[in-house]
Amino acid sequence: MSGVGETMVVNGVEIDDSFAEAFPMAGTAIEITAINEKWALEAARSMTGFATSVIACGCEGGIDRLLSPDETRDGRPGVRVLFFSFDAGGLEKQVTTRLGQCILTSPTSACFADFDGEETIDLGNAIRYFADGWQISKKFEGKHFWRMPVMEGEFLCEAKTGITTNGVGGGNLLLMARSTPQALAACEIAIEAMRKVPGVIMPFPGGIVRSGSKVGGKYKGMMASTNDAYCPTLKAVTRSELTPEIGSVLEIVIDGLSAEAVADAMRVGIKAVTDLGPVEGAIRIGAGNYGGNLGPHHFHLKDLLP
Amino acid sequence: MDRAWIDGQPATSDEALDAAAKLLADAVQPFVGGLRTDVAGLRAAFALAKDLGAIVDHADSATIEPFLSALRDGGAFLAAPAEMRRRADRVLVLGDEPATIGADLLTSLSTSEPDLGVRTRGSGRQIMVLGTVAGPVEGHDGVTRIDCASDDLVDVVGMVRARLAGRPIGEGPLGGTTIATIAEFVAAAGFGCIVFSPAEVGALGSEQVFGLAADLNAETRCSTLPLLGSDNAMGAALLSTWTAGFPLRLSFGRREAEHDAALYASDRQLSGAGEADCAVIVDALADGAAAAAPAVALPAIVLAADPAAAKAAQIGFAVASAGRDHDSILYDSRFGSFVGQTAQESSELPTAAAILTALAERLGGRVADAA
Amino acid sequence: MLKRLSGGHVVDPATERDGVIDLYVEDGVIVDPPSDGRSADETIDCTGLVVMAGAIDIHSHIAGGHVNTARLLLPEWHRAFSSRPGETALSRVGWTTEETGLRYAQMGFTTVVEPAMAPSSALHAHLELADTPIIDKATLVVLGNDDLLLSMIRDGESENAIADYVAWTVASSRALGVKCINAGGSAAFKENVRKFEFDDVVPDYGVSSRQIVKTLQRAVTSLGIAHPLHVHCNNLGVPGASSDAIAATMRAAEGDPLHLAHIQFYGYGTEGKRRFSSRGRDLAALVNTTPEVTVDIGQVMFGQTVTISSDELRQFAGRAQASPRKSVIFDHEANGGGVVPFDYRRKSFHNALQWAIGMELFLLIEDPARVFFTTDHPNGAPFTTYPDIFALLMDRSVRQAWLEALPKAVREMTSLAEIEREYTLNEIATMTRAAPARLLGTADRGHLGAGAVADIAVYRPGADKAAMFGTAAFVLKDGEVVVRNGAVVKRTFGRALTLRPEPDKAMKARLDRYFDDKYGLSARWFEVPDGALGHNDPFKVVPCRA
Amino acid sequence: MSGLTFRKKAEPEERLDLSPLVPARLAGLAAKDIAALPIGLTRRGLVVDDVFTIAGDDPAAIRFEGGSHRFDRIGEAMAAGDITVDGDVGVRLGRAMAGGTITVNGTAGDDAGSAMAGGVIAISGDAGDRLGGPFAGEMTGMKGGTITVGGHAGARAGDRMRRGVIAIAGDAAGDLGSRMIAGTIVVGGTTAATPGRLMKRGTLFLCGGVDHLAPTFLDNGPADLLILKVMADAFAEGAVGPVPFAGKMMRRLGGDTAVLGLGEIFLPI
Repeated sequence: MSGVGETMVVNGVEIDDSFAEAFPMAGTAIEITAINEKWALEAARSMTGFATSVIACGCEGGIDRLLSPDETRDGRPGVRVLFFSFDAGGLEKQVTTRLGQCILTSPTSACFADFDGEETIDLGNAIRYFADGWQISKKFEGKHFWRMPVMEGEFLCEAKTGITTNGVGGGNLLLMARSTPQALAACEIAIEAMRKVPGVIMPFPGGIVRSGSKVGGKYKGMMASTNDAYCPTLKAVTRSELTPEIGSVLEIVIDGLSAEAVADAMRVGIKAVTDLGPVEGAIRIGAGNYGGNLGPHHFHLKDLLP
Repeated sequence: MDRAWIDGQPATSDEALDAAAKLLADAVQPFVGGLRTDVAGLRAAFALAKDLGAIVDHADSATIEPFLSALRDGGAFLAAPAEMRRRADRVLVLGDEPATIGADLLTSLSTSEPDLGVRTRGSGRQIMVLGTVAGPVEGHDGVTRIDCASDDLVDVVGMVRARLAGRPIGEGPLGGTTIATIAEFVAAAGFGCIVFSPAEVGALGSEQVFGLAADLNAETRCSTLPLLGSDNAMGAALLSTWTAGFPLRLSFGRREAEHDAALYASDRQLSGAGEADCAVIVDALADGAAAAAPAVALPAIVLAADPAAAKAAQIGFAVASAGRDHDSILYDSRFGSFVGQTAQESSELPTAAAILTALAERLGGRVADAA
Repeated sequence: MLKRLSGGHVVDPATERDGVIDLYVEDGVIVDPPSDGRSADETIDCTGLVVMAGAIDIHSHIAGGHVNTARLLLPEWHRAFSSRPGETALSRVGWTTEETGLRYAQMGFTTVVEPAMAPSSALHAHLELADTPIIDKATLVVLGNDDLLLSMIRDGESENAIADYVAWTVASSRALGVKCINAGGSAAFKENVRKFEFDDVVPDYGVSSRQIVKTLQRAVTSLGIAHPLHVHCNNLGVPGASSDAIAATMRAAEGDPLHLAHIQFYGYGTEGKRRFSSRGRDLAALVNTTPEVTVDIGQVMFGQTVTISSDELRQFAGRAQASPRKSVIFDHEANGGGVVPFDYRRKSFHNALQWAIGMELFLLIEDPARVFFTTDHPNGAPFTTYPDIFALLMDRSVRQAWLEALPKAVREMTSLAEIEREYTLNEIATMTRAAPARLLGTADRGHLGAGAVADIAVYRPGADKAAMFGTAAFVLKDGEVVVRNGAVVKRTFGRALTLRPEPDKAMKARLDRYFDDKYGLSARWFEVPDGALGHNDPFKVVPCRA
Repeated sequence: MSGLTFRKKAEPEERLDLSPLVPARLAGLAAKDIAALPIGLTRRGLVVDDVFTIAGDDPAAIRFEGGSHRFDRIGEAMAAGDITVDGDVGVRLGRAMAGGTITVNGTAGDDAGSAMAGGVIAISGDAGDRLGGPFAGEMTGMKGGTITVGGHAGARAGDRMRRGVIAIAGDAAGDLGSRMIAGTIVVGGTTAATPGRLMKRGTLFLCGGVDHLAPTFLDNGPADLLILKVMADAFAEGAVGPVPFAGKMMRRLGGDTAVLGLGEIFLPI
């Protein structure tokens, strides 16, 4: 961690002169609809479960936003979910596995592509054989669907969805507070605001990760390990980035379909945290990076000030 | 005896040929049809048609069109009648037309037994008729008939196919048990044979029947004997195919043969609804008129074995009957190919081929080239 | 009228001439230079051109029921059916009888043999041939799956009786020779047998394929028919089994002449992960060491075509690969047959290796007088691909370019790249002129010596062998110039070369009864009547050996 | 530039092959060259000038002022551009077309949209037999694109259809969708006997009911399927326009079990 120069202060909240270092990811969006919002959300939550970190989950996924019936392809309530992975192949494998296990299975669900991209990955194409020969392909008006008879009726699924390889993973904010309740309060208010930004997800539980990590570790085979520089209990015994008054740090990780979307989310988040102020929330905002040599996207906090 | 007429008045052959040549030379779109003649007549007719840039069809090609259509769309299993006589132990006869147009074949099959093949020899022959009449096989040993209307045949064959494949069947013209009986009949054959009339079931129906045979051959042996209403039309279609690449219903208007089974059909052109403005009609067989001779609404040059027909035309020639008055090559469906037929009578009349050739010579090659 | 072809480079292996020589033609035949000083009435300047006898194709399915069925089955390949620019998969093919004759003539071919005429479609085949302009033609009549022959063998009838039956069939059908197609296989298929080896027996007859082939070989020899029995072996195209079948058949020649057709389709092994490999080298070696056999290749070339065969059993099996997916299977008396469209794709491992195997055989069989130039038209490829094949045989760099376009896996399975041989003009002339005339017993052609019919092909030599052989500079047929600069300038009608063995009267009577009793047919229907073909003098009789 | 216009001089006595008059083939041609293009089908050798007066100069937008049932092969193999016909057309309208739009303000003869692969054909009146079908021997009919018919369609519409959409506002004659491989056909009026014969896959919406169905179609009962709404919405917004099954539950039949049996017919409840 480096790059801490002159700090800025907004509404009493210190903002490090640092940057979030993020990486290109393959990303996509799909639309999941169902008979009502409840079941659309059930399906979406199931599909985006265990998708916090690409390292161990194969992808990062989450709900982008709810879709009203007049926005969806079939006129029913829906949810837009996003997925990100290292590359198109990894993305397809995760999305289709989750599609097969979580959407195909979920009552009344349907699945539509929700991203136009030159490159595509399979959706229905990949799972159609579940229908054991009874699957029906329909192509019309430039769209291609698979219809799969299931016990409940018929599962309608678009054949493919577009992807972007210009997605961004690893946008982040480190919110440092005097205590855990304050850190959590800052995070929650930030997440609430950031969720309104289209094209981004915060893949960790509730959008928040407490176990921010550094790359590698002392044990062989560990790709990531605890970010000891930000652990308050190690302030004195490690090369800490924390000042004494900081008692708890939480991180928000952001993935987006574009760098702009990630930047927007971070900006909105910073504003929410600074608006909340240091008394109820965070006293300092930082960002995680690896020195700037690993990821091409550098989101400098000073550029994202409210 | 008069041999040529112009507007019903006797004329010399030369006069009639001159008049015919003039009529054809002045026409925009000649039609060469009828084609009820032997191979020599067909060859001469095709040569004339090429010269004229004519549309060509046979009077009876409607009876073979469903067969040709099904064949070229989906292929077929086809048998020779003589081989089926020796080989087929079970014969499924579809519909009512076989009883008339295939009476000879059915009689031959019902009065003989398979004598070739360990799978078929010695077990006799069973014939199952799906129709309203059994015709010539009525009452023979081994013949059963299941009542079935012509219009229901294609549905029934479809049901049999579904049954054989283990796919479900809905309510149809025949009950499930009967369908099962028919399916069992063909599936258990050592060598099965399906006899049907493509004209009766149509092109799509013929494809259904060919499909049944193809399905059966996955496990056992089966072939089909499509009965064509007109051997003569089939012969003309075959000759047309090697001559022009297409089986009849074609136009030489732009030299290279072009085929359209609807546009160039005889009925359409002769009725005046088509584009032809002048017709050459050859009707030189001994066996009477075409199956369904359409009204000819065009100025016509008629070459007919029946002098009355020739006399009634604008320009007419009485010609010898192919196969009766002179040695001829004719297609014979009993043989499944062309056969030479020796004259039974001698005739002073010219052959259709001779008149057509004389006419082509009068026109002096392709008319368009002269223009 | 005396014509002189002056200054041309005559390549005529039959008369062992290879140099600049003037040729003289009078009354449709080649004559010696006039000794009386008489000058030619017409001189055709052949300076700088290559002069050969008209080429002879010994195995090309150009006429008859199955060929016409292929036309019926595939109207979509007719030029008139395609949208512009008017090219269809087979639009280059001589699809009609007229185009067939013209296109052969343009390449300098003047005699073509239709090799699979069923006795029952002899008249049909001859009608089509009579409508095929310019070229002379001949037919081979098919026996070997017919009830009568199988019954005669089963019943132990005498060789004489069998020869009489063969003689009747040849005479009635106006054939030049006898062909045997998957001997017994079609008959077995009618009994629902789906695989048939050389020593398998036909159910109900107890007669093996080997017995049928040997019986017919003896009959053909005893009748003095010049062309050896023309055999289409069992298991065509089946990896492993095909090469076993042809090896067994070749060994069964036992010192007597035997011709094996389209052997490329039998050069298939089962090595490699795709269980498909080349046995071209082994097969060529076997041909090289079996001097009594002759072979033709049946080269595969890439593109859409249609397979036409009286091997009903194998055509039935081939239906699964039909492209487009439609085919016609015939259950006729005797052989029956099948018409199955096929698309040989350069990118297909199997098809590309088939191509390579054909090339290996062409190049590894040493004696050009025992290997013949065929694609088994249209089975391996349409005959219009011949110019490309000439180029492949004569120019190693052309082969190399083709090889490089093939899938890598194929290049690893063939030794073709290592073969350096390039056919010479003399070898080409041997393979396509001198040798086929000898094989067919037609002494009046295949060479440019005095007395030969004046069927002459004159080519413009050049580095591009495909261009050279694609369009002849001149072609003379019976002494008349029919092609000039690759264009047909005159349409003549060639004759059908036939044998006329005298049929035995008793056999004739027996056959009258047999066809009537057993099939309800008249034996007369199998005959091709003299007046049937609409030309004066439509046949030319080739004598049998004494 | 204004659209290239072919004004009919008089009713032709013979059929005309108008396949040369498509945008790609006229691009770059001078008016006199266009006027000399052969279009006749008889030995007379008619050319464009014999039949049409030419006006305008933009070959990307072609208009025929006045039609005829003998105007054959309009828009054949067209890949882009627009053709409008004010009047009737003959056979093979838009055969093998790959893109662009053909609008016919009149009726069309047989084989309209034969083996078309893309683009839109809109016929305001009736269409003849084998709409969107194959030619004799061809293994597939329509392979893509959209055909709309304002009136009735002749026999065997959609024969061997493999992809694309045919929408017929009026009635469909016999053997609609025979041997269908895939694709969608919508009929607003009634459908004559035995639609879907030998169909392997594909979808027929027979909104005005059917005379007779083969017994190898089995009734799966009423179905309220999302695809109906999704399709109807997409059609309404696209070239097809509003379809009569929008917002309705339909009865779903499967067949033809004589063959593969994976096709479907939707009927009104």
